[in-house]
Amino acid sequence: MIGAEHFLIVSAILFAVGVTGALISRNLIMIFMSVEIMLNAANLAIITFARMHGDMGGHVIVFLTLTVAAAEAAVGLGLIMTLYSKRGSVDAAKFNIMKW
Amino acid sequence: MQTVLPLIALLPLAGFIINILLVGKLSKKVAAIIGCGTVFVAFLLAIKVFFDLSALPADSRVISDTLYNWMTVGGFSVDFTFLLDPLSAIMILVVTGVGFLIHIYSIGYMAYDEGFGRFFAYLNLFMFSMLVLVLGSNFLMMFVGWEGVGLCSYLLIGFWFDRDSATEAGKKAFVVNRIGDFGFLLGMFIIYWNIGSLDFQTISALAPTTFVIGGTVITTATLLLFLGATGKSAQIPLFVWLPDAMEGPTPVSALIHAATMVTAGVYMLARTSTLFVMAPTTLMIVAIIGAATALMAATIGLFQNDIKRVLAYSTVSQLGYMFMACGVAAFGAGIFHLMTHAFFKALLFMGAGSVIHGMSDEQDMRKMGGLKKYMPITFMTMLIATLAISGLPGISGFFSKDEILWQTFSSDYGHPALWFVGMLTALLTTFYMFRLIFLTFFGKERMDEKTKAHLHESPKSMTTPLIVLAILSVIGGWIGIPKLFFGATNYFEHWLEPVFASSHRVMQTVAQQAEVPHDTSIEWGLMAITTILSLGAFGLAVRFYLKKPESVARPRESFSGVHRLIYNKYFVDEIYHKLVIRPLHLFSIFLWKIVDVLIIDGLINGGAFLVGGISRVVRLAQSGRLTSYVTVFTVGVALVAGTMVLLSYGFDYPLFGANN
Amino acid sequence: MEALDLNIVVFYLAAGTAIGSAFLMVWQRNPVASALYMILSILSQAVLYVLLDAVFVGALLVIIYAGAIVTLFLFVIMMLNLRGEHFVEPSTGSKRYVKLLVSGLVGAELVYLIAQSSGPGMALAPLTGAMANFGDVKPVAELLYSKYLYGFEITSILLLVAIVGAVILARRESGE
Amino acid sequence: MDFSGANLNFSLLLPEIALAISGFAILLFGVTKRGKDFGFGLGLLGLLAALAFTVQQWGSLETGFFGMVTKDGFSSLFNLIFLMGGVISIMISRSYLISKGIDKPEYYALILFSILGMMVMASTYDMIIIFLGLEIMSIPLYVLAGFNRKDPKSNEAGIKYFIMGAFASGFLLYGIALVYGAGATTDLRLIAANFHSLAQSSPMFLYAGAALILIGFGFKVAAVPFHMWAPDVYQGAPTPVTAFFSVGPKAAGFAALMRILAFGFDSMDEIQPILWTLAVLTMVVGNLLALFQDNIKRMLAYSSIAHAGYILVALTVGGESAVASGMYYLLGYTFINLGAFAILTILDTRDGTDSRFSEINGMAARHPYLASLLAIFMFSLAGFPPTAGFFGKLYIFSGAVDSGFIWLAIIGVMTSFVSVYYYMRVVVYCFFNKSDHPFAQVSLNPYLMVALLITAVGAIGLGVLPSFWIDLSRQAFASFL
Amino acid sequence: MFESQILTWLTFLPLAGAFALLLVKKENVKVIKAIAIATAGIEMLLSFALYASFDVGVTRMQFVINLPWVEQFGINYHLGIDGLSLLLIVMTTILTFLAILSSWRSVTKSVRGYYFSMLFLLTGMIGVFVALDLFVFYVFWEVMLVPMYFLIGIWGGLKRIYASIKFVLFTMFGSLLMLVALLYIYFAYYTQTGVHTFDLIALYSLNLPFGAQSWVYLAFALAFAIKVPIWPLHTWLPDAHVQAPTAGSVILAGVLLKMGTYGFLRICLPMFPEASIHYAPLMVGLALIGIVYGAFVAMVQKDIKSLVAFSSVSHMGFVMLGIFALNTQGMQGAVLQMLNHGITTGALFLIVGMIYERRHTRMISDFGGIAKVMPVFSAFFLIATLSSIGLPLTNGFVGEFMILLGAFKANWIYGTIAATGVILAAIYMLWMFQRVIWGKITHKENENLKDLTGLEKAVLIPLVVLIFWIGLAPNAMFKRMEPAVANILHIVRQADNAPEFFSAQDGEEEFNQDLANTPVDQQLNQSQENEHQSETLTQ
Repeated sequence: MIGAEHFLIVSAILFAVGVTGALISRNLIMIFMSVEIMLNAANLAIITFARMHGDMGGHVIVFLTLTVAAAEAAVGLGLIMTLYSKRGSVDAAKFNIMKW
Repeated sequence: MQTVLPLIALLPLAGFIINILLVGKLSKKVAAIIGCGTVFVAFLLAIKVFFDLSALPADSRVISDTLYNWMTVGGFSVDFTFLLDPLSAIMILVVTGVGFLIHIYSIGYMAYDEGFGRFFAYLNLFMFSMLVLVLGSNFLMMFVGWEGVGLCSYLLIGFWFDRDSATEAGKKAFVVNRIGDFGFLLGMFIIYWNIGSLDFQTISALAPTTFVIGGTVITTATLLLFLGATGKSAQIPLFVWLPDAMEGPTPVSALIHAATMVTAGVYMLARTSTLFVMAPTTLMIVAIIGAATALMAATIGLFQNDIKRVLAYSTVSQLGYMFMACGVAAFGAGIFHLMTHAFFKALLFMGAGSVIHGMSDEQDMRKMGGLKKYMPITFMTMLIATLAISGLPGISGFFSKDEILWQTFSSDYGHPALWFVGMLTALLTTFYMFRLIFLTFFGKERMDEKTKAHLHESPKSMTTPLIVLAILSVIGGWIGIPKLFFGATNYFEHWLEPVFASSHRVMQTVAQQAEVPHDTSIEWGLMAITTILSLGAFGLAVRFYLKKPESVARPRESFSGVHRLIYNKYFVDEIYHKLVIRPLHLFSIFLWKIVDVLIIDGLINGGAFLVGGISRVVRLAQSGRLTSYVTVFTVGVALVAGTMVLLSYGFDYPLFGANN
Repeated sequence: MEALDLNIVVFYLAAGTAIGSAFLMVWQRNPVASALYMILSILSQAVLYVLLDAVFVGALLVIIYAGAIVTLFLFVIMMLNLRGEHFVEPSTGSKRYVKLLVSGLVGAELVYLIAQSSGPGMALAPLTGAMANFGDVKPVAELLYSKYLYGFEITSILLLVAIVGAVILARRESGE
Repeated sequence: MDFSGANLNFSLLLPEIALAISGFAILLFGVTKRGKDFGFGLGLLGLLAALAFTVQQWGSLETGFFGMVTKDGFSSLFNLIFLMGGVISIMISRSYLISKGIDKPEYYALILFSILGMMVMASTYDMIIIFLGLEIMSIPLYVLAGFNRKDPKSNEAGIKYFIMGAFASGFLLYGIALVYGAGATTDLRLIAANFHSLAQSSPMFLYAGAALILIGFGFKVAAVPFHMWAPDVYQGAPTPVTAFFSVGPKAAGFAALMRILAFGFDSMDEIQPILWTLAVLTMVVGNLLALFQDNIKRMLAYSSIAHAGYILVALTVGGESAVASGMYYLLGYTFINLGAFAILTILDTRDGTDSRFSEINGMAARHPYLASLLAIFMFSLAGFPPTAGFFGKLYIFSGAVDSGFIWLAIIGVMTSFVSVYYYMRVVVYCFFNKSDHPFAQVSLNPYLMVALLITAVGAIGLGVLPSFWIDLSRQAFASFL
Repeated sequence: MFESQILTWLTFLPLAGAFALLLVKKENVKVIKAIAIATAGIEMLLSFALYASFDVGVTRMQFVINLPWVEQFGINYHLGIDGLSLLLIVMTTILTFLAILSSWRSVTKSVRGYYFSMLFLLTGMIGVFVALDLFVFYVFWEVMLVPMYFLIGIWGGLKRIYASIKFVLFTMFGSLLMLVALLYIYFAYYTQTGVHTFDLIALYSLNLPFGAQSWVYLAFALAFAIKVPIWPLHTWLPDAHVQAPTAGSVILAGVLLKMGTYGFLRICLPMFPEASIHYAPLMVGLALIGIVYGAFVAMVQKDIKSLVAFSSVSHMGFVMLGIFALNTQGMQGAVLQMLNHGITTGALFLIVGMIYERRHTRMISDFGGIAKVMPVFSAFFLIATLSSIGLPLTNGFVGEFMILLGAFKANWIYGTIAATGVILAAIYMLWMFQRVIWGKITHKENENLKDLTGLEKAVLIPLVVLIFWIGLAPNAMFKRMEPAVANILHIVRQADNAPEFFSAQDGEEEFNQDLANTPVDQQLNQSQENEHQSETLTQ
């Protein structure tokens, strides 16, 4: 029998994978994609809870967060592009003019 | 102020204020008139109050006069009160009298000094302080004078402030005196907290009932007071400043370091005799210290070549005599000697000053000789003084010294050993004093030609005081002629009786047996022994320094070790330097460089450095690299979530918690 | 029971694909491949959404994520021409293990905390009666325009802001 | 559809609407050639209008839009803080933007929308709305941080802030999801009301959710160890943006944290030790890192981290005076920090500047009043009486002591002791050191002067006459109970 | 009107003057100086008026003004003075006036800022002495740091930055802990009485258990001890003194150090009597170390200013000793010595400043033979030196004597150790004096030094007058401070559950005498309450 916890664990693992990606990647785009995976994981959790509680509010929430993800993607990619046009790289480790 | 008593002290103060404020603006003449005039008026007033006092019945001879309440704190209250009793009456006469003479003398002596006005200002300030010291009715006022004279001594020793040796000597005098004052202060505290008053009369009245005779408290208190006295009166172990003090102008040596200030210790002991007689141990120590000082200083005096230094050690020695007297509870005898000593020692110093004046500031006796024909008055007066100090029968010194020697032998607190030391000192005194006379006034003229050409008798302003003092040195002792002679009353002792009444009562309670009748034969015998032996010492001096000056070398060589020891003043200064001053200096540097800078500041700066170091290390995490930022963030997440996991188990969070 | 069993199979398949492709996405050097794996993962997640009776939102997920967001990513990747020499190596060496450890720890903690909560309350009750149309467009839309009206409205501002931002960032100025 | 209890009272949203309209207007006018110059004026106008509406709303307690919007004393006070921050930020922006050649009308629009997001965050009890507000606030900020596209530092700041922000958003959303899972609601009022039964049925979701939400907002307020972005972003962003960063998002983050932790999760004891630790870490690390900075902006970034620590102290303590003190502190901090940044902005309009300490060497000789103001702000940040900084700290620590968190208070004062050093350094450079080269003249326009005046009066006034503001903070707290 | 307003005027007049300076152009140096001097002068006259209208022999606070400030916290603008504050206020205004006067020529750099700082500082100092609300006290306590920081940092010597930061950090360290302690007692009082108040007098009645009292006491004591400074917290002092400009040193030594001891008297002792008694041996021990240590270190200093600075450590040790002798003599002596130290050390710093202006060095070895070229200067120097040594008939003696007397009563060992300080003081002061003033002129630069100008004499003469006035007639001071001291002692003794601490000699007799002289704190509290009531009625 598949319970909510199964879905939740899937979402938690997915979240952790996202975190892992954000940690080990150095490519800004991939870091960002990993973050998107984290958001996805959260959405999955919300959907699971919605189903669990029989509350459709969760679906609306996911609807809204998808918008947020899209908005973030637009701005984020804009930033990445600007940076790339200036520095010619998307290597996160290279951007350390400012430190300490 | 109901009487003129305070004026005696305040007049010189007024003189000081005028002279110091207008220093450099007044002509020397005016400055001298102000300086001497105020003291002279004070002297006249002193005579007046003396007669006022003597007009009173013997057992109520006390005049006191309160200026105002100085300070009141809680139960502690001290007035500026002047107290005239037979003891202070004698003292003010001596102080103002001798002081006035020295003021006059200074006019001549300092005539060409550019600090003339300043000199008289200081002298007047000294007179004021000394008079406050002797007239003060309580410990605190005495202390005011006590420190005041110390200050004046400091200023006057260092009067020629461009001489390093002079300023050094002044500072030394002050500091050494301060050590004594430390004792004085503590003694005062003990007495105050036990009796509840610092007033001499109250103390005398209450002490016998407050303290246990021979008890620790009173012994400590009197020992501390005596420490004060050793400082001021240059006794072992604090005598070292006095010889150096000779760097000051000679009138200063005469006034402060011979006649008046240095005797303050003796005066204090006499003033507080009631306390001292209650502490037999202290008395014994006083006597021993006095005797030891007398002997030691006399031996040093034997080989000094500086004319003033000889006199300085002589002063130390004579002061030792006075303490010896006090130590055997013969306070009257001590005061008597104080008075006669004031006359002849002042005279000796002024004579020496006159010699130095004539010798163009030369003080080394080895470069003098044959002066008697150039300065006859100086010679005559100094000879009289020398005879007085040597105890030529019939002259003042004889009576006072004999009185002391007799008391050391016969008093309840006395001991033949003390007498013996006293006698030995007397012989040495005779020897070195005549050595001084012979070296200075007789024999070959050893000075250089230039000096010789300038040799002259001092001006009248200097010789007149010499003559007056010479007369006093002769007759000054007659008021205290012992009963032995002519069966007359000892006026001096009689006069002082009311002052020592309280201490006598205490002594009577202590005395085991009834008073032994005066054994005149022993007294005669001792007197004879001293006189004869003194004559022998005189003879020796004649042989070594008049007849065969070259023969001195032989005994000097045979006792070369001893001679070196004595010649170098027993190396006391060096020992103090090595054992006290140097270690203290090093200790100070240790405290500053090691404790202060290295340890305390080091700890503080180290703390700051540590914080800074942590800061520098932590900063490295802020590498500017996004990846590591994300990692740190995630570590934080792991920790927070981990804490949550732990907390969900009811884990007790270690650091967290309220204090109450 | 039969259908239920199928659900289990579908669940494990979808979950496995979602997680696996996410893993593969993370592990790529090539961002294009990465983006493709991401699409796969999202599609699998959409399957999970359907299993959870969130049909409408599942569809939205595919449209918005796979259709818009990842496309945008691909678009940017292409535009930046991130190929070959422009590949960025992920962290290597001990750093990588530390990072894996940390992220693994976070995952483990989350899984632990969720697993703690498993119990009868977690069961997915069958949808019957009033709940029969759970996850359909209409009820979701009704909620969106009533209870979440405010949220919906401000989302529009959010999008506007994003557009403005993107325009500002991407706009080429004279002289640049 | 059931619209009962909807209360679609748009007057509730007047401040937000004012901002939105003026934001749109700026964008619209911005398209035209002549309209470009209206950006600043329209922005100011919109903010002042919003301010006026906020003041007009003051004292009301009304909920609308299906319970999604709540205007109460709390939201009003925070709106005041945001709007004040906005007004001052744009007042100090103008000359800077012109001098850097980035005076574009969108700048003002973004600031306005960002503030709109903050206001949304502060005026709701619903976590989803808070999340949306957060994003509305953040997305303009990402852009603003990278607004000076010519400056590589600005680019970096933008990307760093964005990546980290999105990362943190992930945690926040997951946290919200978990809390939603516990009670099938994101409404904090419901959560608070049913907290005990929820904690009974699914404690772990609540715990983990709260922890993740704390992390999410911890990022926004730059609490250690989620602070790493702050120094780089502060340094890289254009100076007036940094000024805005240091007050707006921080205040908004705390507004949300207060709503969530001090209201929704008020009954949850488990969060307290975590907050305690975060507070201590934040105070200690923030102050330590600031010690040897040679860049003033960076130093102020660390200092703002440290100040977040003090407010976290208030949050740890919880309860009335603590939350009120946190609000009071934020209010004061807004004035002080904006004041400091205003001066920094003025200095940065000079050519070739990089906010290094050495650049203010001997400033006092050339600009005594400006230097004195800077000193006042520094002393205020350091917590010298009688300034807002002092009273805020006093208020917070008194709450801590009152609740028995004496150690927290002691750590707090000791860290602020450390902070004295680096704040004093500013004074040292400005007053005690001599300038190596002639100190370039800076020009002041009236807006800057007004901004300086407001901030200075605020920085001192809040310390000298705090009563009124204390009352406001207390009422604000009282209103959300 | 006068009664209730004068303290406000006194406190804020300098601030008003400071802001008036800002209205003047900074190039207009003469006007700036004139305004500063006028303000300080009026301030001084005001304080004289205060002195004249002070009711001698009354325990209650006088010239009280009590208005609500931050009502939510029970913070009141509560000012008032007793004899203790009165004397310190008068000293402060005089010293500040003279310090400002002395800066006439010596300060040329940022003149306006300088006088602004001085006047600002004056407000802070007066505020500390008049505050009767703990919060107000704390505010002024901290405010004062700021202008002092600038004074050292801008107008100081070569190492001024290090010194100024060290000064601020040291002081802050203590006062921040004090802040926590202050909050603690505030809430403790609330728990006991249900009243939120920072009112000092009310807080006197706070009854903390010993444990709590102990740490709160230590927190306060640390703050005050740093300010005093007590060994080993003194190391900021030499740095600050040496680096500060003349006027800064004068104020620092003259007034700021007194705030520490004032804090002990005003707050520590009456508020935490048990802890005060319990820790008295500790405080006395540190004070004694300070006395001896300061003197020793002073002895080997090469810089005149740092010598005087270390002598301050020693002298302030005396003050602490007197306070913690916990008897009438000691405490009154301590209070007097606070004034004395202000006057004497102030004079010494002024003197050092005057010679520094001429020679731009303060190294002892750079001088020698000054007496020859500057006789008047030397005379003033001598008087100040003697006063510092504690020569009878100068102020220093009376204070030191009383302290030693009191300390000796508390424990003879205290008195004995402290009395060695008297010897050491003579050594280091006279040695310095000898090397600077006396001897031959060894440096050419010193041959043509000019003697004091009229202005410089005018600055020093008032201090010399004070030196002798207090030395000759200290009762004027004693009788003003007596009720205040008696009150503090009364509170301490009431709390004393270890009667053996006070020696048997210190029986009830003297205590009753204290009581008879002064209506003590019950009346005090009553009168406070009455005033409070009447105020609330009128409002």
